[in-house]
Amino acid sequence: MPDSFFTASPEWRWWIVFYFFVGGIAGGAFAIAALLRLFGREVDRPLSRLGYYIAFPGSIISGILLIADLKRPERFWHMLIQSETFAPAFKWWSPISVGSWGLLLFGLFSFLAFVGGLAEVGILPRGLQALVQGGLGAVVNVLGGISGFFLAGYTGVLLSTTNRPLWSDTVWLGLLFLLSGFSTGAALLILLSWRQNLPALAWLKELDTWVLGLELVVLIVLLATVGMAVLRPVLFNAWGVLLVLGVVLVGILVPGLLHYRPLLGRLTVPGAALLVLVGGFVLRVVMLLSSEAA
Amino acid sequence: MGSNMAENHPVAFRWVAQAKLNGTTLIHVDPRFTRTSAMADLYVPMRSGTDIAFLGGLIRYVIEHEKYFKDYVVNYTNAATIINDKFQDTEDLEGVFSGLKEAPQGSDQKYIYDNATWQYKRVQPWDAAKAREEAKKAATFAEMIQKMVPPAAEKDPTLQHPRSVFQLVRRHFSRYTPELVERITGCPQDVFLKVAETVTANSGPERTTTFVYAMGWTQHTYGVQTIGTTALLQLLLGNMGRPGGGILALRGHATIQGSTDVPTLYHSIQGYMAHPDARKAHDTLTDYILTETRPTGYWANLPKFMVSYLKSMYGDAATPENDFGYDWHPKIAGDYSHMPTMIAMAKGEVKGALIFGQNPATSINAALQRRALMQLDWLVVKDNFETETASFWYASPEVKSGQLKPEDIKTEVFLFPSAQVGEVEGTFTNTQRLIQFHEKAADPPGDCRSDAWFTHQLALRLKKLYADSTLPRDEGIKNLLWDFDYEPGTYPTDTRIQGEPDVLKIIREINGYQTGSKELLKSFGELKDDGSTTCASWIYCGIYPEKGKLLARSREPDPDNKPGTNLHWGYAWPANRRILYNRASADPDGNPWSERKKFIWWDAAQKKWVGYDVPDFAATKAPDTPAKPGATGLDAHDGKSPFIMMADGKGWLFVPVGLADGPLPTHYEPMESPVVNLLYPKQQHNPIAKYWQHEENQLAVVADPNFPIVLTTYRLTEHHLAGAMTRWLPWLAELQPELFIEMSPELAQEKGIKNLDLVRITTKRRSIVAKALVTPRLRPLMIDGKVVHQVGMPWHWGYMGIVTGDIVNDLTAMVGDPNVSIHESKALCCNVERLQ
Amino acid sequence: MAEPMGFFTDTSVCIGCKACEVACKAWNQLPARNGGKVPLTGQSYDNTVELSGIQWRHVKFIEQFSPDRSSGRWLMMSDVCKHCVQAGCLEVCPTGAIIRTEFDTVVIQSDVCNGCRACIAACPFGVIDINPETNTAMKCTLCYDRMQAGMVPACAQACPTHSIQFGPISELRQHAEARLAQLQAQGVSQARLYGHDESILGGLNSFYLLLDEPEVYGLPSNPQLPSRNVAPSAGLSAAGAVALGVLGLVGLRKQRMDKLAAEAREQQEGDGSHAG
Amino acid sequence: MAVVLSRRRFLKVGGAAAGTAVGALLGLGVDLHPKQVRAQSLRIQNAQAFPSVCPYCAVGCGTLVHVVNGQIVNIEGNPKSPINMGNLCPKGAATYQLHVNPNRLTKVLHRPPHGTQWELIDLDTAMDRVAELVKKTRDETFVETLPNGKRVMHTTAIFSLGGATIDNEWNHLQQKLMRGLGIVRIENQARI
Repeated sequence: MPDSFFTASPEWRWWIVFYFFVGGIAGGAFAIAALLRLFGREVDRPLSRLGYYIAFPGSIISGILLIADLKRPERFWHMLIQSETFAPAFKWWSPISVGSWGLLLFGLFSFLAFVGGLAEVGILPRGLQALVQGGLGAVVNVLGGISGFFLAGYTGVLLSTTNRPLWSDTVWLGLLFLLSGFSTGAALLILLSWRQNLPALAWLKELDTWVLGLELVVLIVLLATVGMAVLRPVLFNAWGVLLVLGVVLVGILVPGLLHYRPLLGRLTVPGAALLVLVGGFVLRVVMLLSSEAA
Repeated sequence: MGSNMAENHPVAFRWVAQAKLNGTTLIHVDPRFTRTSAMADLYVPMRSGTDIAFLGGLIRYVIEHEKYFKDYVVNYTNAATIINDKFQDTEDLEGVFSGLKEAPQGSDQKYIYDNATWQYKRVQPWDAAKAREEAKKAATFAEMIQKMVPPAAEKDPTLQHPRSVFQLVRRHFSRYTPELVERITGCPQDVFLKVAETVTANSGPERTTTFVYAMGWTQHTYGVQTIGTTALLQLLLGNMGRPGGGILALRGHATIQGSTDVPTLYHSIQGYMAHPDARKAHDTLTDYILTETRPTGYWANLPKFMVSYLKSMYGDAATPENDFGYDWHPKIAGDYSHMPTMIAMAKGEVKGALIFGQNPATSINAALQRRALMQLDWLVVKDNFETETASFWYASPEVKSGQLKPEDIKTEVFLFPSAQVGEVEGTFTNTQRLIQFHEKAADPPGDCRSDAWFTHQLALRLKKLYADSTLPRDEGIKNLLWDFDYEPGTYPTDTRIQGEPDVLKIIREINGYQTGSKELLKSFGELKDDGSTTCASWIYCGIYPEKGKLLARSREPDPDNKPGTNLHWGYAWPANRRILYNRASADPDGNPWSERKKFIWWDAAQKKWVGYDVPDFAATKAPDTPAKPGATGLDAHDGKSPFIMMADGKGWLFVPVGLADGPLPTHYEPMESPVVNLLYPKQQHNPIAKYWQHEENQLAVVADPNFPIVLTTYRLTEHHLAGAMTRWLPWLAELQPELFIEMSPELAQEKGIKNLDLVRITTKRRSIVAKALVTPRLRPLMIDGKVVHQVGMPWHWGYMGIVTGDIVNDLTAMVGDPNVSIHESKALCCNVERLQ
Repeated sequence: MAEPMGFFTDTSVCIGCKACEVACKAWNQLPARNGGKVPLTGQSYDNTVELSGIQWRHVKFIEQFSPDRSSGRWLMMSDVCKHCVQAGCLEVCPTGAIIRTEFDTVVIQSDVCNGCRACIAACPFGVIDINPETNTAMKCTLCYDRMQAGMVPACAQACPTHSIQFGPISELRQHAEARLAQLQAQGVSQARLYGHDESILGGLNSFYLLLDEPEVYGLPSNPQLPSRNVAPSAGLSAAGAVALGVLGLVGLRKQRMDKLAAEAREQQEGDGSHAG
Repeated sequence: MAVVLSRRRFLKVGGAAAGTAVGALLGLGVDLHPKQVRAQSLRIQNAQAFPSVCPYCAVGCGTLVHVVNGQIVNIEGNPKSPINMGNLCPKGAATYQLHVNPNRLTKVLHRPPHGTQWELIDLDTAMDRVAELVKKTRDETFVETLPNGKRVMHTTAIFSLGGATIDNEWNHLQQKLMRGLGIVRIENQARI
């Protein structure tokens, strides 16, 4: 029996599934927004603002989900500050520790961007536009974008930094989650903006299709690196079926097909985006729960 | 053998484990592969209940291969003694000894033995009855005993005389060949021979072998004889009275030894004296003493023990003129042991019961015992938790199933909560006769009281109720000495509990004191038969030699556990001796048999016995001391007779008196058996086994096709007995939460049973349900060419507690060993089927 | 700094009595699972199933018999936290609740732990779990409190057969090697030590003498630290992030180029019309 | 100390595991070096220890009962006892729970004849009632002589059962009182 089967389950279940899903979307959406903001044009600003609008609430929800999952939620701050000495608590080789700081930073930058975005459309004082524009805006976008990528990807690294079946038997999970976060972030942006026919939509669709392709490749590589001894007990069951149907078929192949063949007519674009979101969610479900069940 | 030591006495097993690390070979003979077997160098499977056949095979091996310890056998056993010409062996009478006769009407036995033909052949004829008449005329007890001394027994030290014990034993066991052992027990011959070789190679001057047993040997209709077989074997091998030798009984309760010594048992009074009995010549104190005293050997002192006991009962009212109150003392007139008492109770003959820390509602043929409890007018239960016995009237299966209604049960029930060991001070006697004092650490909660409190308070009330009686029948209780209250001003102040008796006063009475001065006695050697000493239990005398010095409270272990006898930790009766008959650890001349096995030896310079233990011998009696012809007591023995309690000072291979069912052990089948007795086809069972007739107590016939499987019951490490002390404890409940039945994969397959399936187990009495635990640790055995399956069930469950389950004793039968009325729950016949 | 202390569990003398389990619960005041009311597992005599937040010692039972019973063993082993010299739990714990003590043991401070459960997933032996009463991760402390008072841990004190031995690691290693040699001399060729040297996680401060492969006892043959995956996993992710950024930029650039081209075409056309 | 250092040093060269070591050096705030955290408070720090004996089987293991403010806080094996040297079996190790257990009875319960449930009864009242019942049954069933003329002075209508888990002192009182009253059905677990 592979060594990873002698371990105990941390019971990371639905709170974490949702957190990984939401965190991936929020991080991916901000990363896209930052790319657009930094390298796009002025016409792309609405789409990047939408990214900010997704990212900040996403970070808040992520924090809430993460805290809710703690067995002692009132001690969530122990992640950041040592309860005895009140010195900062940081271990760069502990993904949870790093992730906590990453989420905090992402929350900060996405908040700034969120405020900046609201200022751009006049809901908040115009002066705050500087948060997303110009030099300061660049800083916010660069740092926020990096933390967004981080948030989307570290969750997979976190799972790999264990001794659990599947998770620790591969090093590709971080990349897979990063791609999935990016694609679901893109999908949500598409879903929320397709009626507006924004100029960057085509880019976004194209990008999403590419990422989906990459995701499929990475998933296959991941499964190959895991090996049969682990796959058999973990995925040669209903979870495996769900992975193939829910992630590969519904989440990757069908949206990919829709990208080239508008089979759903007017609803092809949102339909494909919705399927990508479903696939991204199912990916988290399968990757977490199949291991927990093993 | 007969013990699952690692499971039931794990901490005693610590020493076995240590011995193993030092190279000792451990053999486990058992029907089941248990946690003890797992530790053994050799596991030996056998059919439950065939221990005598196995041990008899070893005896034959030892004799035929001349592996016996000749010096020891000739000098220390009765091997050389010549037996009466009229004695006939089972080999002559197809399975019974001479002297078998029909039991009186209404008895629980079909037959009984008259042991007249089993006696030693005397050098001259002796008329015991006439001697007794002469003795009655004596002025003192000492003179009386003197007149009862019989002539010496005939002997042949060459052991060649055909009527010598040695030759009788040899002939008796001559058919217990390895082939027969295999046919009867199912143990393969090669395995048996490996045991025989190991045991014999490991016995002699340099080495000793010990046998450890528990209920696996005793709970049979020939339990006493099983232990007797081992005694015979160990005497032949020279393993008695020596360090690392002996036969170790692993007893099951904290003070089961103490409650046998200080007997809450019907058949004996203090210090292993027989209870006065209307069926014996016990009419007067003189009769009692004449009947019970062995004139030679240490038991010659019985008059002193008895008179001192009567003084402890009746105090100043006990005088030489009134036979020290002997007439007030009750006499028994039948078997009042547990099982017949419950039968009598079921018949309505017992009206009230006081039950302390025991649980008959889950005991042998439990449904019958519960039915008996319902016939009581009143029942008092005292326990820590609500037991099955306390709650039978609403929680038993009979009531739960609607068969009976609480309204129809007349019994008035009291349930008194008990204090626990940490809340009481007192002594326990452990399985090695070691008496240890435990301190009171805290008050018990609520109305919880010590059991001593209860009995003391009950006694005070009853004394008061009878104070004014003038009836002769009430003299006993009126004169009963009851002086256990604390002296004024000495009652402990750090407790809220009032009315406890003074434990030290109780121990004072057990230990004994000079009647006049109340000065504590230092040893039983000080006892007198004239009433000048008061002592409840002669064997405990010396435990409290002076005020402030209770030896049970000694807590000074040997430094580095050397020599390891730990004489200053607790107190072992008698006289703090740790190994009984330890004179046998030295050779006839008093020197150690070997340096390695040195224990007690004669120090010629000091002219006394010395060593690592208290010598169990007259302290200054030299090895070359000759026996005094015609003398009483120990003077009748020479300096080479280690077995001082025996009349001839020898270890008995052949037992002329004391056993009801024969002078030699013989293989019989259990009362329920799937096979016929291959040794004596005409005598299936112990001919004088006890059986209590009741419609709910039927037995399966021999080889009953309806009950083809051997069932044995047992205990687990994680629980205690019927579970009253463990199934209420979450920490223990979770370790073994449910009743199960262990069976081999072969049987399971045959019956279509899978692991954890619910299984119905049926005996001739009743059926119960348990979960199947299918395990290769059980195996089918080949018995005389036929496959016999065995199953096992732990009997810890009942209907009260955190974890509950069916009562395994609902399956067992009330049959008994003729010597001690123990039941037979280690070998029954049953059937199992998957519950649909 | 005190000397490193630990357990040596000699499974060859374990009688499976579970005294260690109860002594541990009694000393540490740990509850029984579901108040003691649990189902029979049917797995030999094991009904406590696993180490957990309330089960810091667990005795395993392994029945090995040939079909004809010509050979057979019933192996027993009291499992416990290994107090690894390189401890995965200690690595991943984000709060600093898990510490290494002056005895070189690994202890979870219950008042610091916030129940994130990273340590549970990180432990290669499945030792740690949440204690439902405190809702924090818990495991054997090697009786840190008793050790500080110079006492023997509760389980080792209770163990009747010296299967659980407690002491300085250096002494325990000597005992273990002597015992191994004794067993091998007796022909128990399968006997082996597990975790006594630095090959497993730098050494286990609670190590074992086993009579069979580690897997037979539910122990990983090659336990590893979770951190082994951090660098490659993070590296791949970072590369992925860069790749995504590039991909996005390429797309944007392409889009811009397309746009520019279209505009140029438009302009050209416009110019043309204007010109025309 | 030397041993510790060598073990630590191994950490640093531990190849794949170097993360831990490097982390220990670079980790902010979180110190991975061996350290003494505040002393975990010992439950029996201020307890009084009473030598006792295990109440289960007959091996007679020595125990220590720890008491703080009159309350039992812990029971464990007595390392001084030459019988068990501090060892216990699971039952012995659970003795604490035999004493401190919510399932334990603390009140006298009484079930009248034909009653359907337990009723509470005062301890003294219960004792008085039991004494009356014993006297009544004894007096009604007492036999001085058998039909064959043998004097027996007993009653066989009352059964006293138990004792093997109860102190020798109780056994003495019980058998003495019973025999004093002429009650001859006296038994305990030693029989069966």
